[in-house]
Amino acid sequence: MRRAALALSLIASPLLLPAAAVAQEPGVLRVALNADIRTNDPGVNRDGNTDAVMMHVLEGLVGLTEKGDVAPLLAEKIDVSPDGKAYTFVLRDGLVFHNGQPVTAEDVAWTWKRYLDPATKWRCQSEFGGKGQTRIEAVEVTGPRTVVFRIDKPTALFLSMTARPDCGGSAILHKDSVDADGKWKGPIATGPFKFGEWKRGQYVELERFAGYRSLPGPRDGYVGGKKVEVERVRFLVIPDPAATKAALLAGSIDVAPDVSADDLEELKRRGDITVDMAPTMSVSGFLLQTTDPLLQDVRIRRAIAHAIDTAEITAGVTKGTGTPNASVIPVPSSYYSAKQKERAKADPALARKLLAEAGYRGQPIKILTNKRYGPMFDAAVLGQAMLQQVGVNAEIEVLEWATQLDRYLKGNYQMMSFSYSARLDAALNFEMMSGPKATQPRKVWDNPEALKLLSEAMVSADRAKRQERFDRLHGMFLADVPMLVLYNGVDISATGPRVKGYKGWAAGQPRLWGVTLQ
Amino acid sequence: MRVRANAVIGGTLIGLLVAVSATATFWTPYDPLRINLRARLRPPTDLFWLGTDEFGRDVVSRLMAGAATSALVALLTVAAAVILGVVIGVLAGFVRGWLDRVLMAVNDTLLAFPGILLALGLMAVIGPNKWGIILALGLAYSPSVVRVVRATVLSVREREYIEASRVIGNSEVYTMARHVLPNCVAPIVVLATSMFGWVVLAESALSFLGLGVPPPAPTWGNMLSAARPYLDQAPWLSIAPGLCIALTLLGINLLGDALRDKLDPRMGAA
Amino acid sequence: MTQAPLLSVTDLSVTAGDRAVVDRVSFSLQPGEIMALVGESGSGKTMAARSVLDLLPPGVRRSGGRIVFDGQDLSAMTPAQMRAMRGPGIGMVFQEPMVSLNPALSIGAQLAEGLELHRRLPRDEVLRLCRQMLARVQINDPDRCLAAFPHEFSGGMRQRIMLAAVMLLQPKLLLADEPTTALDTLTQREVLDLMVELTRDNGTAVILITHNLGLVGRYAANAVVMEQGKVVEAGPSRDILLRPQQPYTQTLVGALPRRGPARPVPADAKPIVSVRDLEVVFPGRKRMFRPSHPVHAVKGVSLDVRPGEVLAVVGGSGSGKTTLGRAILGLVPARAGHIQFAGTDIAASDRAAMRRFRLACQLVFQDPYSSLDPRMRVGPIVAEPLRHAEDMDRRAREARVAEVLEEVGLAGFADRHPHALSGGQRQRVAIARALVRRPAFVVADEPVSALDMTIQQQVLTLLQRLQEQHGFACLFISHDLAAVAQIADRVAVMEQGLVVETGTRDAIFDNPQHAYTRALLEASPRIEDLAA
Amino acid sequence: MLRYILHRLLMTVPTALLVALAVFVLLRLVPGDPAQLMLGDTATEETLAELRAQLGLDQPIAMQFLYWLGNVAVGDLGRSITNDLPVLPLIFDRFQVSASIVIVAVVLATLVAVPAGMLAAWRQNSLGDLLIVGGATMLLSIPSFWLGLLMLLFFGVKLGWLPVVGYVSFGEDFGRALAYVILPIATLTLIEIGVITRMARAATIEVLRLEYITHARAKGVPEGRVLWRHALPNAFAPTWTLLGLILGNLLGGIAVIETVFTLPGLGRLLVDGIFARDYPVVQGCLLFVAIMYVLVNLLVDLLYPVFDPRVAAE
Repeated sequence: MRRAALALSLIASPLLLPAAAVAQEPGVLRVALNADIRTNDPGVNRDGNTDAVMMHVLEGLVGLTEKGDVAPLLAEKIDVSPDGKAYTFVLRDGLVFHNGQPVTAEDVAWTWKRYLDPATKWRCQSEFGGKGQTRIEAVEVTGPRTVVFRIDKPTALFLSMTARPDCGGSAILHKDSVDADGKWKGPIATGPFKFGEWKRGQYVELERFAGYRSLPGPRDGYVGGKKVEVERVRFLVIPDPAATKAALLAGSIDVAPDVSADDLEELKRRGDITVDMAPTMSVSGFLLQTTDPLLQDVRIRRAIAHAIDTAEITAGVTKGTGTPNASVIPVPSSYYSAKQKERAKADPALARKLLAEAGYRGQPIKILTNKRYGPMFDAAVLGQAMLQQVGVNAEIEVLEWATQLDRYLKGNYQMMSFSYSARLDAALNFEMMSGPKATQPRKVWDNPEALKLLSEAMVSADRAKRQERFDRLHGMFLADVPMLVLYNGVDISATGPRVKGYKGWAAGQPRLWGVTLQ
Repeated sequence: MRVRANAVIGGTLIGLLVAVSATATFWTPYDPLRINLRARLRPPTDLFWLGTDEFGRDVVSRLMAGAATSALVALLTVAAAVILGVVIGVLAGFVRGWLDRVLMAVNDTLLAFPGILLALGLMAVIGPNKWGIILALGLAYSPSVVRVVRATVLSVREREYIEASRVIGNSEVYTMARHVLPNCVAPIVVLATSMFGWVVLAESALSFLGLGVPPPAPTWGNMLSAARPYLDQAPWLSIAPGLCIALTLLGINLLGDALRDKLDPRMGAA
Repeated sequence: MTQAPLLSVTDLSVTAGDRAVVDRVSFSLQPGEIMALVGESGSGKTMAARSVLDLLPPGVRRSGGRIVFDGQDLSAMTPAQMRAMRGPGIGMVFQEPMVSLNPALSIGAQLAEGLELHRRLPRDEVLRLCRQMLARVQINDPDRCLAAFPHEFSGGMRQRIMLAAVMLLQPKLLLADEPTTALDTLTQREVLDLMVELTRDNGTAVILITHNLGLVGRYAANAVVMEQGKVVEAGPSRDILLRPQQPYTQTLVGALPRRGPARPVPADAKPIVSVRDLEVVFPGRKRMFRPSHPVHAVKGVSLDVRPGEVLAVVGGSGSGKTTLGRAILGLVPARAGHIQFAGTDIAASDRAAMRRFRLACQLVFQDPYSSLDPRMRVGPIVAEPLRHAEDMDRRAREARVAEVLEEVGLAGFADRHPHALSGGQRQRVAIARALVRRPAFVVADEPVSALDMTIQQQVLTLLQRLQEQHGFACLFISHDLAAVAQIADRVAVMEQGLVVETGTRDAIFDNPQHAYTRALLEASPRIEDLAA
Repeated sequence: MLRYILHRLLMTVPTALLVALAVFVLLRLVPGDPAQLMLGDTATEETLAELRAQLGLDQPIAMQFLYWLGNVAVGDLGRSITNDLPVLPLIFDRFQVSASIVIVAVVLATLVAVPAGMLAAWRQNSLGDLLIVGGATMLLSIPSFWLGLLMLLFFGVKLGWLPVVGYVSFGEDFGRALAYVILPIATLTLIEIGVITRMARAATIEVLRLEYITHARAKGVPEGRVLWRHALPNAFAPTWTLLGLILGNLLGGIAVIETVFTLPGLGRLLVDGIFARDYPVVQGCLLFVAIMYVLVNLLVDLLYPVFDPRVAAE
């Protein structure tokens, strides 16, 4: 009690002492990471944090731009054959690996041979091995800086696939990254940082790569100018968001790449913390199980769509930072057209009418959610309140994340607050949730007509034709309501007083080039 | 003197808890689940005595409802642990032999088992609700009851009145039920009292790790864990439930002390 | 008596809370004198003695009076002066040998402590003195003893060590608070004789606090009798014991068991319980990888108990007498031997016969505090054995309980809990419980040894009266020869698991054959000796 | 003596086996698996099956158990699924962190609590006793994580005296390591002080009533020495058992404290392992914790005769 009173008086005290300098090493940029990285082997056993760190070290032939499009990175020039089955890459001149060796076409061929070998356990091996969109039939070295990739059938997605951060950006590696037996040693790549000391469970350090040859121009996604202004970057593993915030306020870290919207106000108020917001390409909303005895009636699903006020829920969950969006195509995407902005109106009266028509008699509807991801939980709580207001007997069931994921993959739910991670192409956004439920229970939208439209959009490289297909798909999506998309996430990053030039972006991952320390 | 002071302060605190819990079942100032996004994180005012939380829900109402849930969970958990512990402890202590050894081996296993995993596993089987927590914590705490009961049984069975019961010609089962069990009541009551406190604490710790009674139903533990991000911004959110837990525990501990002193007068005022 | 007294206590009052436990007590003591402070529990004798050392338990304090020791007023002393007085000035020996030595410290450390504190002698001198003193109190191997811990010694040995520790400092006054109550008769004798020798050698005066009038007669020149905090009579021990003036003292002396005329017992009556070659072995604690050490408690005992007689089994602690009683009732498994009840053999395998036997037998325990279920009321406790009396209906049972309670003088106590009763009352409840089924055979295991003198007499008389009234046979187990003399028809003497002598009471007491019997009789103090 | 230790150690085998089996079954009962978690919303049926096969999760559970048990028998606890590290070194690594904090905290708490408890017992029912018991009861009643949070807020954020997150091992940089563990140790110490003080007080009260204390006083032993030399060894014996229990329980991981202070300890390894369904890590941790628990209690029992010679180790 005594203790609490003490704390109360302290917290209420207007006098906030400035954080003392706790072991601030000059030239070291300290960045929070909510979990340790898994490996430093590109695209093998990875997660979001692994990608976040490794994309500072790795570079592939192509990379993602700020808007999620594909652009050359190590390649200077890319030629596609008219039948869409041969891609010719020409490497930029003067590129060197972290060990000082020049980057050659042979290295590209060696790297890709390793990736395509199932023994490497490269996560994207199946994408290029025939099970996915396409199959790479050959990687041919045609000159010291020229490589030709031959694929079995044309696809609009080949380049974006190779740029995927979760594939390690299909980064080009030096042979010495593995030992004589082919066992992984550590990344010798071409990125602006070298992989430094890794204390498992504590921190990962990256060191500035002096020999890095940056592309010209300003910062642009994972391509563009990458000028490193600090000697070292240390990613500190801090699993707890509250602790991360505390660390930032105390000056124990410089960058918190992903802070909660809840803290926005407080951080802004302080003055010494810089907050940056960037819309991301993740897609959040409620999944509605169309095979559920109750929800298979489209009128009930539409009633739910009309009962929930997308704008208000977005404002509530993202604390005013997010943009409401009912389309599976995220707002930052170049395919986000005017048509995609359409959404069901919040109309409680209409919702009640639809419910009555469907003969709804107060059967409970369970919304699954979890506490690991605060926004999912918040959306569920708010959604429940809105549904209850139109007379839907909505209940919340909070599951542990692994359990909820299991239910998602098995399609075992009525309603679920869920979030899809960013996809690299608008077609993939539709692909992630559409498919036959009989064989793929995790799929949300099982509409044969939509699937046909989608497969056309997957192959075609014609932008206008694709846009038209996407717009038609969105219309059907709104009519079917297999999912109620609410908003795209916002990446809120906060930086301490020493940091200048940090900027978040649609991928939601930190970029520590172009960042200076004072 | 001290016994009385302990009993009075402890009794008052626990009485308050019971009264608040009872009141909360039919009345709270506001609906504890009612969301009002326009009134998020309001500091304490005369409208909301302890302010509002991140969804604009009234903290006083949630604390009251939470008291009811916390008390219920703790009570049922203690009941579960005691019932389980008494059955096994009496069996082990009275029958002895290989059954005792097997039961104690299982008991030691449970003792070495983290409550978290138990909670997770049981919630997976039973469903993520308070029954899962109750069963998990009940199972996690029963080994200590088993130990106390077994030790008491072993000591009581050496008393002469147990022998007297045999001399009279009473059967072992009757002797156990009539003479051994009733004499284990006092230590069990003392243990159960402190266990009530542990359970409140354990439930809040589980909530803190994301495994407690699932929200939105309020418990002090999950309110406290939900309040963590606002520790600085809305301190009342974490101080109020933390204080409630601390005061309840204080009450329980004082009451437990008073009870212990009463049952074992050597500890109390001479 | 012109010499100045060593200790004079004037108008000493001690209160616990607002209750006076010692009320204006005065007595004095000459150097070298042995004085007995006599009284029953609650008489305030211990508190009076402890006031001298200012070692009252928390909550109890001295509220008045003067204590002058060796010319100094103790009540005016500072705590430091008082501490300097304790040990070399006044020493104290305690009742319970099991808890009066610190279990965590070696004997050597505890012996040396007082010398180091008060005499500041060099280490080897301290050791020499300790060794010498241990030898003096007849400890066999003083060097080993110094390194040993208290738990390695028996009660008698510990009391000797205790005595050694206190006498090392050669105090002028020794307070001995019931120093031998917890010991058996023979050991008690040895320890007290040793104490008297030691104090005589050093010229130490002794206050012997005791409830045992026998000891007073044997060891103390003067006695002070206390009752409820007050001195009721003081004077030479002989006068007090033989010619008590005050009613209370008279009651106290009158409460001493006395041998009455022998009852005629038909020598050829068929025994109701007959024990042949009974052996009891306790397995000892089993340990993995190690052989256990079995304890042979009863080694081939044969006994007959005839209907309506009281057979006393006497012996020191560890003689196996209690185990014998338990084994006869089947509470302890016998390894070998037979028990016959009313002519039929009771084998543990024959459960029906065993049960019939059980229902006809009863046991009265030594400790009235642990033999009654604390959670039950007196009525149900006494009624419980009737559960198995199938021929009685509810009313008959109630009537029987009331009748038995009346018999033991506890009519109207049926609704009390045991903790609301005194020790004597509890023992009456235990007797009522044993007799409610009108058993043919009762084993009474030290039924009075935990009680105060006057209570002892009451309970003993009650038992005697009931036995005569109902005519049950009784196996009376006791170490107290005086009680045995009062109640027994025949006596069996046990030593180390064997019955060494059996005979009629008068034969055993007047003409003991076995050396052990003689030693027992010799060690047991009797007032009659004083008169002789 | 050696036989006794051997016997006790052998006795741990069934317990350890039971723990292992229970953990194995329980873990597999919980829905969700590491493959799903690693792939998340990008999982497809094919990638899931592939990953499961890679992780050996496609085998029947009984086979998985036997296989794991076989490896454990030769001292191989497997590799973590999440970060592909061998489990045993990982556990030892994390255990060092937990152990250093727990042991220091328990020792500190004992150093404060035992004298405080004895003092309270010595002057039972005095004002000092009241204050000590009241303080201990209050400490006992404060949830550890709440106390931790308040400390973090106060010393870390408001005053900025101490770093709020991270960990440096003592071998690396003693001074900095100290700065990181002060708050968690202080939190844990405060909490444990409550428990130990009360235990020490109760035990001392018991002891002070016994006659050997009066005997010591009757020999003229000063009060300080009575407490220190005569009461402490006896009063410490039950406290020592309690310490063993506390230590045994805490070494199993102070998950909550480690979460608040973001320490890479064993408790967090276990909790993270559970959430990530990192089977080898969870199984390894629990086995380790169970064995640790038994070992600590064995050690406590072996040292018990130091305080109470009556209980000679047999």
